[in-house]
Amino acid sequence: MKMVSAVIKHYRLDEVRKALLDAGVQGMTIVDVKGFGRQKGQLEVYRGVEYEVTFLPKVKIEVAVPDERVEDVIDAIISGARTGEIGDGKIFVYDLQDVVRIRTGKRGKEAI
Amino acid sequence: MKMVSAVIKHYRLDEVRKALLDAGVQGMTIVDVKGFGRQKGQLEVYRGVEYEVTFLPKVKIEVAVPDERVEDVIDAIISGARTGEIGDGKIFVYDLQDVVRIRTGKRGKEAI
Amino acid sequence: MKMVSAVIKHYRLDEVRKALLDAGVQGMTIVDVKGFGRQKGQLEVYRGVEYEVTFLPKVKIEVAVPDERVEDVIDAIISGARTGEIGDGKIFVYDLQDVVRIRTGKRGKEAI
Amino acid sequence: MKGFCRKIPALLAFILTPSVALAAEGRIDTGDTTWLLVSAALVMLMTPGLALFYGGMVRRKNVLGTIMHSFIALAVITIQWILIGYTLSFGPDVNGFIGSLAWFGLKGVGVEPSSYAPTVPHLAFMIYQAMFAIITPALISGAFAERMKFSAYLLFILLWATFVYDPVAHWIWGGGWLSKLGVLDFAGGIVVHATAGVSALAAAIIVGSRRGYPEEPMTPHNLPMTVLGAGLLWFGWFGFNAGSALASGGLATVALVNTHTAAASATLTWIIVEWLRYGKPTMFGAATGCIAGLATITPAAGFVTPMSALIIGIAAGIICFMGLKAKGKIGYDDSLDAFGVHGIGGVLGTLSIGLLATTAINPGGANGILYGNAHQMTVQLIGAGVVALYSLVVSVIILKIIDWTVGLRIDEESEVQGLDVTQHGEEGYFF
Amino acid sequence: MKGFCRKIPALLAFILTPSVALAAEGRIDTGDTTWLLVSAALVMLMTPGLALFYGGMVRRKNVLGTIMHSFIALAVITIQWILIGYTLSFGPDVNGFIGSLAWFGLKGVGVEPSSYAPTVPHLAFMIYQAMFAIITPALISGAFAERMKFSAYLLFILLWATFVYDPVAHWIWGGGWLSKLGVLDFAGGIVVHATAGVSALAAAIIVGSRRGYPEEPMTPHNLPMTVLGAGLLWFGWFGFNAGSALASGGLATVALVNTHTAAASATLTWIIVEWLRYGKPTMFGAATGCIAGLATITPAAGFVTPMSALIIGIAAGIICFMGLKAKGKIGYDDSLDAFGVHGIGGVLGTLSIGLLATTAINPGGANGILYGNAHQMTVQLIGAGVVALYSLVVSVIILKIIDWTVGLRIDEESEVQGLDVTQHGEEGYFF
Amino acid sequence: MKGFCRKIPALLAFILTPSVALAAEGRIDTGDTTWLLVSAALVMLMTPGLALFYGGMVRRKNVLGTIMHSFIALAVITIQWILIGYTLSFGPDVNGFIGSLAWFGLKGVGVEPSSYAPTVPHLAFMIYQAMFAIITPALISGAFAERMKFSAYLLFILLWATFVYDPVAHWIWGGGWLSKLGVLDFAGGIVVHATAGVSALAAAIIVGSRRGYPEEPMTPHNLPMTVLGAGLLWFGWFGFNAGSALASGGLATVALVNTHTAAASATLTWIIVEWLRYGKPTMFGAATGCIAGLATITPAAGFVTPMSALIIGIAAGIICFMGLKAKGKIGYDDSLDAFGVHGIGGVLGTLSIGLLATTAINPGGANGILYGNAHQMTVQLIGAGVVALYSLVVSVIILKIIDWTVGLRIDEESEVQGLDVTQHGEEGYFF
Ligand SMILES: Nc1ncnc2c1ncn2[C@@H]1O[C@H](COP(=O)(O)OP(=O)(O)O)[C@@H](O)[C@H]1O
Ligand SMILES: Nc1ncnc2c1ncn2[C@@H]1O[C@H](COP(=O)(O)OP(=O)(O)O)[C@@H](O)[C@H]1O
Ligand SMILES: Nc1ncnc2c1ncn2[C@@H]1O[C@H](COP(=O)(O)OP(=O)(O)O)[C@@H](O)[C@H]1O
Repeated sequence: MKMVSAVIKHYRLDEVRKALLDAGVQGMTIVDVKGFGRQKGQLEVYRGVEYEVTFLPKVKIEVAVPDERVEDVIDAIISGARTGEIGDGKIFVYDLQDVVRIRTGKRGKEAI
Repeated sequence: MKMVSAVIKHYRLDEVRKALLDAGVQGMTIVDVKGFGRQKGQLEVYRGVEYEVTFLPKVKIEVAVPDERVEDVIDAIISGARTGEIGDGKIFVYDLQDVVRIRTGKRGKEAI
Repeated sequence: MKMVSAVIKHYRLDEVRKALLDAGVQGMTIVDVKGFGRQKGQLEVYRGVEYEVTFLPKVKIEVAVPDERVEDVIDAIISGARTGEIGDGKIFVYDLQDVVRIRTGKRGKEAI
Repeated sequence: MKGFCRKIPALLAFILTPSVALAAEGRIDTGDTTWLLVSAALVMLMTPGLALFYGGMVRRKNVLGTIMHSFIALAVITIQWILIGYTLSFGPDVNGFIGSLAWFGLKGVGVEPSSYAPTVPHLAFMIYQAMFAIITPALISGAFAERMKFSAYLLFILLWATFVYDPVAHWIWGGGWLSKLGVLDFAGGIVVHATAGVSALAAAIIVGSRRGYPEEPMTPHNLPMTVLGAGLLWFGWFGFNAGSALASGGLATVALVNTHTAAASATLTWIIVEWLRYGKPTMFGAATGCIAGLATITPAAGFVTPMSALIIGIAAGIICFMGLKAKGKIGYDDSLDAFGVHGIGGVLGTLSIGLLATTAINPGGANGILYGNAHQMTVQLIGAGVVALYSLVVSVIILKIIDWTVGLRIDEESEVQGLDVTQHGEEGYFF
Repeated sequence: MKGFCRKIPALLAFILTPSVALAAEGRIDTGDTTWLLVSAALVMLMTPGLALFYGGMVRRKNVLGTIMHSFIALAVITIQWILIGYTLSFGPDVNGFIGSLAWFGLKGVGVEPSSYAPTVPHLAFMIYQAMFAIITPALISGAFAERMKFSAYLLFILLWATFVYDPVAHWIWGGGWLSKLGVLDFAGGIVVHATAGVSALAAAIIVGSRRGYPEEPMTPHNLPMTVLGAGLLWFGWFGFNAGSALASGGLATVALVNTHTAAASATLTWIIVEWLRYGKPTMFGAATGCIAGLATITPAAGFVTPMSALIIGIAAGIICFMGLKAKGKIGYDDSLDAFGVHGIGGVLGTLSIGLLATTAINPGGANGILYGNAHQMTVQLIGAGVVALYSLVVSVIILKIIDWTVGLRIDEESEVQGLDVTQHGEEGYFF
Repeated sequence: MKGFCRKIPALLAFILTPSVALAAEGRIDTGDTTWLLVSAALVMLMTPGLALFYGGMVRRKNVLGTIMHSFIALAVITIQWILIGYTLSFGPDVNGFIGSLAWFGLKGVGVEPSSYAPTVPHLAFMIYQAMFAIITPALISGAFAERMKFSAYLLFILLWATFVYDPVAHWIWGGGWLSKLGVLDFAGGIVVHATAGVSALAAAIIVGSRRGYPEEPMTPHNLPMTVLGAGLLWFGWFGFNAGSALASGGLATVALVNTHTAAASATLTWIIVEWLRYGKPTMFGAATGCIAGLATITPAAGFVTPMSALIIGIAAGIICFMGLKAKGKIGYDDSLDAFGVHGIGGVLGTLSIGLLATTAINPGGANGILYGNAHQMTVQLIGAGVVALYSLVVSVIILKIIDWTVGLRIDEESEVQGLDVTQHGEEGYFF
């Protein structure tokens, strides 16, 4: 199993969620994050004091999937998140050693 | 070493924390997340406009453990988080390549 | 590729960010977390009711790097985050199976 | 339906008949009227203030439901008051127990001054009193915060206003039997705070503790919001207490000075007690202390000297603080301390009159023990005791009836999810 | 430059000449003056209240930009008003259409009472009216929240105040042609709410929908903030409506009672309708309902009985609720329902005068249909209709001109990032 | 102990003796009294307003500690004022330097009007002035936000109120030597803002910069809270300035109009300057600008024409903006700009009297340079200069003494963790 994690723009979340549902994903977890990369932050001035705000608000999605679904999920995320502009974000794929469904105690693929 | 990560209900956090302490865990990190899975969100109506709120608030726990403690930790989380109702959450286990304690610079198992 | 993740004190973030930039890192993601370890929380009393606040606010940094840069990045984080006091935090290193840049679709090392 | 249609003309006639007439404004004093209208506005603001005061104390998932408890009282009780509450409370006396229905729907309540306040329009007195009737049941809501069914709450405040507040207001302010006995209550130590506080205690016990109480931490989710609420309450309380002079001038001034003084000394006392007891003075404690001081000075504001007010504030700080600890010991979950602050403060203030009142401040009042008159203390004890008992009994009956019919509490799963989502289908924050 | 320098002495002379003189205060009533000054303060507070009311409803990234829309109106319109707005609205009448420039820069406006309010200083009347002129354009800002260029907004409110608000205020309150026709508007159902509401509709359509509307969820980011705003608005509205009696006493009292009553009944009605329609009563609905009730009673507050106010509130709750649904059906994005609440409420209230007004409440008013006078309804219809049309046409012209010159909207990328960062270079929260 | 017990009867006698008597209310004007009571309430609200204004500007971890600085002043200074502050400031004059202790504990301060305000109860004047004494030290707290020990803070405000505020209030308002010299200060440009501002500068330097200043970003954690605070301050400032007429009527009206006008023009000026200087107008700038305008018009509000007020506001916007930049250049950490806004604004407004005052507005005032009287400017310069110097010296002494005894600052680790947890053992938000 793999954990596919993606940092995307907030306003693309809804599209990405729909694309993932269409791709058959049945659950996901999101968290508000901040980040920078190619896309830089902006200068903000508070009462004449200038602060460089380096980090832009983003949202991180995490989807656990069986190995064979990884490519579909990546495609779904790209299709939902891409605007072609800088700051569209990144996808990171991790190996998952195990998954446990707390309610049932079931493990592995069927717990996803 | 492994990173055991679990998405659980907020109000179980205290039980889970206690169970983990009892299981000998000495540290953990938590973060507020939102998620959906079997448990669906609800319809919310703001001034007559209906929004489907898909994501429910959850909390994610991360506990780094030596390989041999993984099962104990999983058991502890389940014992603290299970209510038997839908939405109890999931545990994800990742492989950890290395751990570093910043204060001392120590690495590996003893840094956990 | 590796994902280097570090839980540090909020007020060290700026130093760590600078150290990472100096080390050539071109992007990172941060998220507010809470944690405990050696450093314990404090007792807080609200209207005479005592609550033990176990979790202290921390910030988690995630930096994806090619394998050969891992040590540099760890050193940079340590140099920025260490105060020598308890609660300085920890670094966790995960293996990254893949990285995708959403905007271009590019994958692997060059997508970082 | 037919019958109803036939009644429409009569209904229309009733609604349209202007009970209000603009004649003979001669006796109306513009300064006094302005003071009472401003005071009404100030007391009105206390209810949103209370909403925020309470709203900040609960967990995030219950913020809107808690705010709603206060806010909706503005709607429900206003209408109850205009239709029947005012006439039950202040209408022509029936055997000292209740006002008659003569002023149903404000019939006969116009701009002519009333005997209650001879220099302001009767309607001004009516609306000023309305604001008291509104905030009183809202105070109770702190006792069962985070777990009450919304429909049950609506029913509760409607019945409570009608069967507890209105009679008690009549007994003490509407020319009823307790006022004839000589019970003094300048701005509502008995009528507002004791009734609400004692009923809150009953409600906390009958509704039961919150799920997870007291093991699970239930820290306030937004204390700055609570402080804002406290600030608005303090501000509005000037209208509450000094407005109760029902005219501008010396008495209103004394009441305002006493109000501010007691709030200040209770605030300081509270944080000192906290400091000694727990090692740290808290902002939450300061906010709590000021409300305790304000509630406690309320009945006495127009009867005592400013130096006595200072002492009443100190007593409020110490005794309400101890009162709050009681719930931990006895084990009921008065979640936001409606009894601990308002019940205890209201009774304490009522008794302080028996000790510290002086006719030099208010010739219409009485002297207390320290001014050589032990009798007043007896009277105050009777007043507070009777009303506390009455509020307790009637509240228990009302709560039990609601519990047997619609049910008082939300179910466990809803409590876990919170009032906002389950009772109102909305969330406080999207951050 | 030379020319300008030569003008400085004249300018100085103008600025320094005290139009204000302290003579002959004999006729000034201290109670009335206090009431008007307090009312001015209360109405002033409504603008920060509106800022929070609206600010809580938008997405987090637009909170400061939205608050700014209201806040900056305090600055811009105050200055416009003092220089030209007041004289255009209330200065000596020119053909029933506009005030002359005789009182430019408050020339001749001093502490002597004016004919508008014979017992208070003229300047008190002036500043009280200023607060109305300020909040009216701010109300419109709800229609195009989350997407308007800040520079365009500044231009818009300046032009709108001058070309819509000032003339209409003159027509109805400044002795202009509609007042001669007998149109009644106690506190601004036409002058404030209808003008703002209709212009809001025009603006929502011309500016266009928000990016992603209506698919993307755009839930309010901070409803407790919105409730706080509603509370401050309700409080301030006592000054708005009861202050419009321009004196303390019976009429002010009736207006205050009516205001509170209608707010309460609209609030309750709103949540009942929601409950029936969607299964749950919401806090957001209660807050919306009270504002609908307050806007609707505004024109009628000094002309009807409290029981009529109760009914007007109920009507407001039902009809504004339905009005809000319209935007979904028709498809424009009046983001914070400035038209749905203020436009519909203002017109509804204006017409309610034609139905329910009675000279028994206000001999200076008129009777409505139910009191045997059908004529007043015609007059009210004309008043509301003419002003609605005028506001619509002039607003469209102003908006189009701005769009062609500086442009109304921020670009797509800015809209995604939010007003706060792109228009003001700052963020609301660092949590 | 024995000795103390023997003293109890005397103490009791003191506390119980009603200094207040209700006789001879003949001269009391209800309209004026209402105005002063309302103004007192408005000024009281400014302190919670300031708490939020400052509270929003700090980092999240210090929100409660910062709010507490203002809130606790309500408690501490009220008691100080009632016991000794009022008599030191306004009691019978001793050599032009200080009030005698004759009115200790409000002895002899009753409902009879005083010479300060001949148409309102003496106690009303007393409590109105109390609100000024409360907010002044709270203003200073902005200078050392996020790093002051709470015990040190309590000590500081107590000493500062007694040794700086009370004497200076006496010199200028209590019949002291500066008032005899002819120094004019309508509502506290010198007494409130200059004293607080200059002391703030001293405190910022002596307490030292915040850890990490200026490299580490220290952005405001909740700007909507700051705007709410600014709104409440603006609202309350009507009581502050117009209430200082000490009676309703023309002068109060002019002061209110001037207050509003200067706030508006300073707000607009500030964002224009920002726009030109940094490319973007900010909400934080607008909120800062209005406070600068309000502080600056304070001393002049009852002496100048509205058009002069407009100009004073513009000057405030420009000069306070420049003043804020000073700290960056000079390098002290006046964290929330207590000196930059209040110190500079207070002095600027004080001098503006010397330029723009006219006896046509206030026959009890004087003419300024532009009305042909250069002398007043000299007097104003002396007044501001002497008080600034006095405040500076005494503040330095007080701060140094506290530093040597209990210590001014929290330790480094506490500063990192924040005031809330370390000083008060609580947290602002649990989101
Ligand atoms: N090396 C990295 N490690 C972790 N997160 C990263 C890294 N690079 C980028 N990110 C995350 O991805 C987001 C988008 O990256 P960015 O470079 O701005 O866009 P793009 O990939 O479209 O060029 C960043 O805001 C950051 O949160
Ligand atoms: N495939 C998944 N990937 C990532 N997170 C998931 C996934 N499925 C579920 N989750 C997380 O687990 C939480 C609980 O899952 P849910 O299916 O509702 O409960 P249960 O496991 O008890 O049936 C979700 O809210 C979500 O945060
Ligand atoms: N076993 C663990 N698993 C996950 N996170 C941990 C673990 N131990 C510590 N942490 C995180 O690291 C932070 C710092 O750890 P702590 O032990 O307090 O400091 P130090 O490493 O300097 O002794 C904690 O607050 C927690 O967020």
